Amino acid sequence: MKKLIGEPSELVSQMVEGMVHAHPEVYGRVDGVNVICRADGAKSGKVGLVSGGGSGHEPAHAGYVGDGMLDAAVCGEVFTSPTPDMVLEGIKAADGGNGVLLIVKNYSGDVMNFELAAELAEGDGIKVDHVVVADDVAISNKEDRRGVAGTVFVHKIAGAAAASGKSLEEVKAIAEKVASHVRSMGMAVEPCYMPVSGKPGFDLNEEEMEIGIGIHGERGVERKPTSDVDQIVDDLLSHLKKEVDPGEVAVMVNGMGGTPLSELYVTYHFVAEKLEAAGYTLKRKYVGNYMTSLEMHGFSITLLPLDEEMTSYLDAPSAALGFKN
Amino acid sequence: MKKLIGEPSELVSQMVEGMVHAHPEVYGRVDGVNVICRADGAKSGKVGLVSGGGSGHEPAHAGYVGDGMLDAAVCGEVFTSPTPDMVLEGIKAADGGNGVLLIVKNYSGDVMNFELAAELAEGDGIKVDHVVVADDVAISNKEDRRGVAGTVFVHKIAGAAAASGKSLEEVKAIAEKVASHVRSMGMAVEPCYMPVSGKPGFDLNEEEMEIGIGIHGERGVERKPTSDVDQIVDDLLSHLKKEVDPGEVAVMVNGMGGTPLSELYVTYHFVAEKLEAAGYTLKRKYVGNYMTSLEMHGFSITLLPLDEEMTSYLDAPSAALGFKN
Amino acid sequence: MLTIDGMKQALRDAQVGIEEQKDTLTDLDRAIGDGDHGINMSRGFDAVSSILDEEYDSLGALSKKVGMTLMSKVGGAAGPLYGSAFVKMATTFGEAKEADFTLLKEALQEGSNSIKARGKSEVGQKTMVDVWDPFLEHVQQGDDYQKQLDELVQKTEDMVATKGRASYFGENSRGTVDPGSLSSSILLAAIMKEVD
Amino acid sequence: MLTIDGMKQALRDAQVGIEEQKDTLTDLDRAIGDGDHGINMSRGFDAVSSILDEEYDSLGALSKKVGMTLMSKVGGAAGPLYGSAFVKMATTFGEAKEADFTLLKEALQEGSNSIKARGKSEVGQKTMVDVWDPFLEHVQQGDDYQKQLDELVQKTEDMVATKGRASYFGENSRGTVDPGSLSSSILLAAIMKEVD
Ligand SMILES: Nc1ncnc2c1ncn2[C@@H]1O[C@H](COP(=O)(O)OP(=O)(O)O)[C@@H](O)[C@H]1O
Ligand SMILES: Nc1ncnc2c1ncn2[C@@H]1O[C@H](COP(=O)(O)OP(=O)(O)O)[C@@H](O)[C@H]1O
Ligand SMILES: [Mg+2]
Ligand SMILES: [Mg+2]
Ligand SMILES: [Mg+2]
Ligand SMILES: [Mg+2]
Repeated sequence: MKKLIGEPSELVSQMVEGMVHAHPEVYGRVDGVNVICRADGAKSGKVGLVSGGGSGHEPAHAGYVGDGMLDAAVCGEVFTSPTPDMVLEGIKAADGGNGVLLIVKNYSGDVMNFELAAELAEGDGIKVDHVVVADDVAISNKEDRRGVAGTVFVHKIAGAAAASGKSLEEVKAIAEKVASHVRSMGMAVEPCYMPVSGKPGFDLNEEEMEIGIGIHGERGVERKPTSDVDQIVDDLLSHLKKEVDPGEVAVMVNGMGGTPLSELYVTYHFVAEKLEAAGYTLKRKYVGNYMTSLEMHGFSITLLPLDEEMTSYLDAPSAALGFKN
Repeated sequence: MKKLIGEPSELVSQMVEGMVHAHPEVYGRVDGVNVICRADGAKSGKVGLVSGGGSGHEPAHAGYVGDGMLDAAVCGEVFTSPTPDMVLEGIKAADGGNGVLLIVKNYSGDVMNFELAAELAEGDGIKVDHVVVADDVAISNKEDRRGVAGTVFVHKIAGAAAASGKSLEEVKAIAEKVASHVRSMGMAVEPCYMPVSGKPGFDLNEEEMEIGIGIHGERGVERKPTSDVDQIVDDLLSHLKKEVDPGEVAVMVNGMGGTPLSELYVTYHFVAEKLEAAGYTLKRKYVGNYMTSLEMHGFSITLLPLDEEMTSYLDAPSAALGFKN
Repeated sequence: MLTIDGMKQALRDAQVGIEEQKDTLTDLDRAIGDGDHGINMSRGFDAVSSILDEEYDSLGALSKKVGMTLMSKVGGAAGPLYGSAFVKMATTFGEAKEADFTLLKEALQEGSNSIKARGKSEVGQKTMVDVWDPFLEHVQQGDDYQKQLDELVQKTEDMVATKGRASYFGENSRGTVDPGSLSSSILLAAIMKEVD
Repeated sequence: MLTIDGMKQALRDAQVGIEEQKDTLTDLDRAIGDGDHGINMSRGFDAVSSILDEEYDSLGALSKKVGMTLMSKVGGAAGPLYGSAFVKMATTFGEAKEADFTLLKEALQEGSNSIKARGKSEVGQKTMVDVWDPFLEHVQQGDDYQKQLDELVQKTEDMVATKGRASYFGENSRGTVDPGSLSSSILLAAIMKEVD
């Protein structure tokens, strides 16, 4: 395991410092905690949007902080949900007096820590609600599904709704609409390595790959012999097509962090070809690293069925470095 | 070696197809060749800008095609200079009647192929000139220096100059000013793998890293035991500081393709700290994947001393997907 | 009798135990989770050990501080679960400066319930609940606590997870001990040792 | 006498030779370059072999077509170098339908000069020039061409590169044969075989 880091326990705070130093026009930092907020502070009257989770998913979530998307991102230790006190700082930094919506990926840890923070914030007189994203179709039981790359669409669309002046209830409603329709599935040919322990998330030999991975170095739900990306795309799409009907969709081919962009575009080439042949219209397309898992080599495909409202929010301006519009 | 690709010999054309399909509002493709041009075609009266080289450096170079930057990118086979006939197609696609400037990275192959293309284009009555970028201080002999991540600053600044209506001579002059001042140096802890042969660019054991790598999987000029990124940054900066004096600079921490963004920001954190302590003012900062080497895990640091003119061109608008401004 | 100093000693022992088993906890979590449980617990109990030099008026005050510390240092799923367990125990302990077996057991039972409530979990899902709940249901003063706990931990090996990250592996989660059950047994054993 | 058919045969043999040595060429380039020389040459000679079924009026016409094909298929540094060598040879061959040893040698010498001009390179820099130039300077009809070429290739092993990618390695470029010199020897041997 080789990491380009200093002291592993300082990784997250050094990363956050680096981000804020590099982009002071976009980012501020809540003093003393690993919480990134907007450089210009909470916007008075606007519903605040907070997301976060473990670190290691960059550009998620700090990359989505900026005018038109999130107001704060809470950066936990690598692959470890942030604690309630940290999330509370994020909520305070995002609060513009009109309530705060938390966008939470569906993991026991994240849900519990964000809920605890919401309770603390309510105690401080801040109106808080939350939406849970569970888009990973690799898990068959819907309640247990993980929140993965589809979360970025929730950020973008809810962010644009909040920026347009919608109320907390309205922003929550559109966020839930996205969350309930978006579907993703991922795979990897190489694992990622945990910075503190130095260990890979799983061991794979040269001829194997993992299908249905999570974004925390977890093994997939199935291990298979490696194959052309053409067939891998067939495999992932066969699951996604069961839950998203043909029609107008936004598609995202998301890199897991260690995947060359060339491979993502080759992958996208096959995704587009197959989806169009199956009657889908790719109305919006996103190819790149959006929700990663350190240096994992792999990708995920996300589909979001679109209507007018979601499309216009997707297209709305955004100053977030990870989703410039 | 595990690659997320289909037939290796189709890699570049499938990637190009994927890019154009995903971003039809930005990209067009010259029929039948791996050349990406602007969706809206050459801009009449504007000096055309063409770059390119071997593929495998994505987002370079297609990611820099767009209003305010390049007009065409010529995508050779992976790590192999494109051929003169391909470059000629790029020149034709970029020609708005006021001459075309080629931005060439300093490799025998690139220089020869682009020069041959320029000769062919002149034969077709197109005014062509070129600038060679040789920013890699890992090579001591200046004439032999490779063109690496600093090339992106040449694209951006020359692109903005061309967009502002400057003549071929003027655009070339500013491009040469950037090229003559920009300096870079890179390193890697893991090699990349050639898609056709499946072989790594070099073999490293668990305790080694390469200092002074190129962007084609080449070994570095020095092999060392791995260390904290803190010390690695010291090492690279010691070379760069010899050639760039303290003052106002643009700095780029560029990922080699397989480096997590978290590591790039930790790296940047140390770069910024050390440069500021040494009297440099980081006027503009760029952190991300700009000029990669497939899935290589490593980074490069680029410094460009800034004046008013270069700064304003760096800040000028750009629609290029790899450098949105 | 469990005194304030006894509780402090238990927490110090727990820290040592966690540190010793850090890699095992991480490896278990690596197999059926995300490989951070040892790291999370070690960070949390490190922080706990640094608050033990302070003075506390009551078992309640100490437990509350431990709970808040775990909550804000462990992160992940284990943080809020262990954190709320101690916060809940604090309510039961109240102003008491020491606890007999009955009071301790009652406090731990409240802690266990709080874990189930916060985690929306129950016995049989291959989580730390499978140690806390049956242990507290059956334990009698003077039992071989360690043996009982070891057996409960071992029993999770053959379970299929339906809560937490291990549930993503479905049938494949069988065959590995739940990491949270092991860290729970370390903690509970350390506390029980001090009550006798 | 080298006839048009002889030249075609030479190019077919060169293709076979390149294919056989593809991995060696790539490995040499991997050691002191970027690991694509075998791939580039194989792609180029594949394309060349597919234009050999056409009819050509002269050695010049054939050579020109071969040069253009290599130029547009090989890429990298080798593409323009081999390409311009054949284009230049075409000028020397002109309308001739066959070439004796003297004409062939003259054409190859022009090709060699064109490589040096295009590559701004000279003898001693550990490139293909170290095969072309000395070979054509000394070769006499009836010599053991293969042996001479092999020796020249071998001599590049001990050189330090000052042109092309291998120059980045400085002193470390010593100890590996230059890949371009090996591909050159394959090509030149195949052509020389047909003139006798
Ligand atoms: N909903 C839950 N209820 C009870 N215990 C849980 C629950 N979710 C997880 N756990 C426990 O937490 C342990 C994992 O903790 P940890 O690895 O620190 O957090 P994370 O799973 O967020 O990485 C599991 O082994 C399990 O015992
Ligand atoms: N300037 C030059 N002059 C002569 N020969 C050169 C020059 N540059 C490279 N070569 C030859 O080309 C070979 C490398 O070709 P190839 O690997 O196909 O291209 P690239 O170096 O662009 O990857 C070298 O082994 C060397 O013999
Ligand atoms: Mg975790
Ligand atoms: Mg090459
Ligand atoms: Mg865990
Ligand atoms: Mg090469």
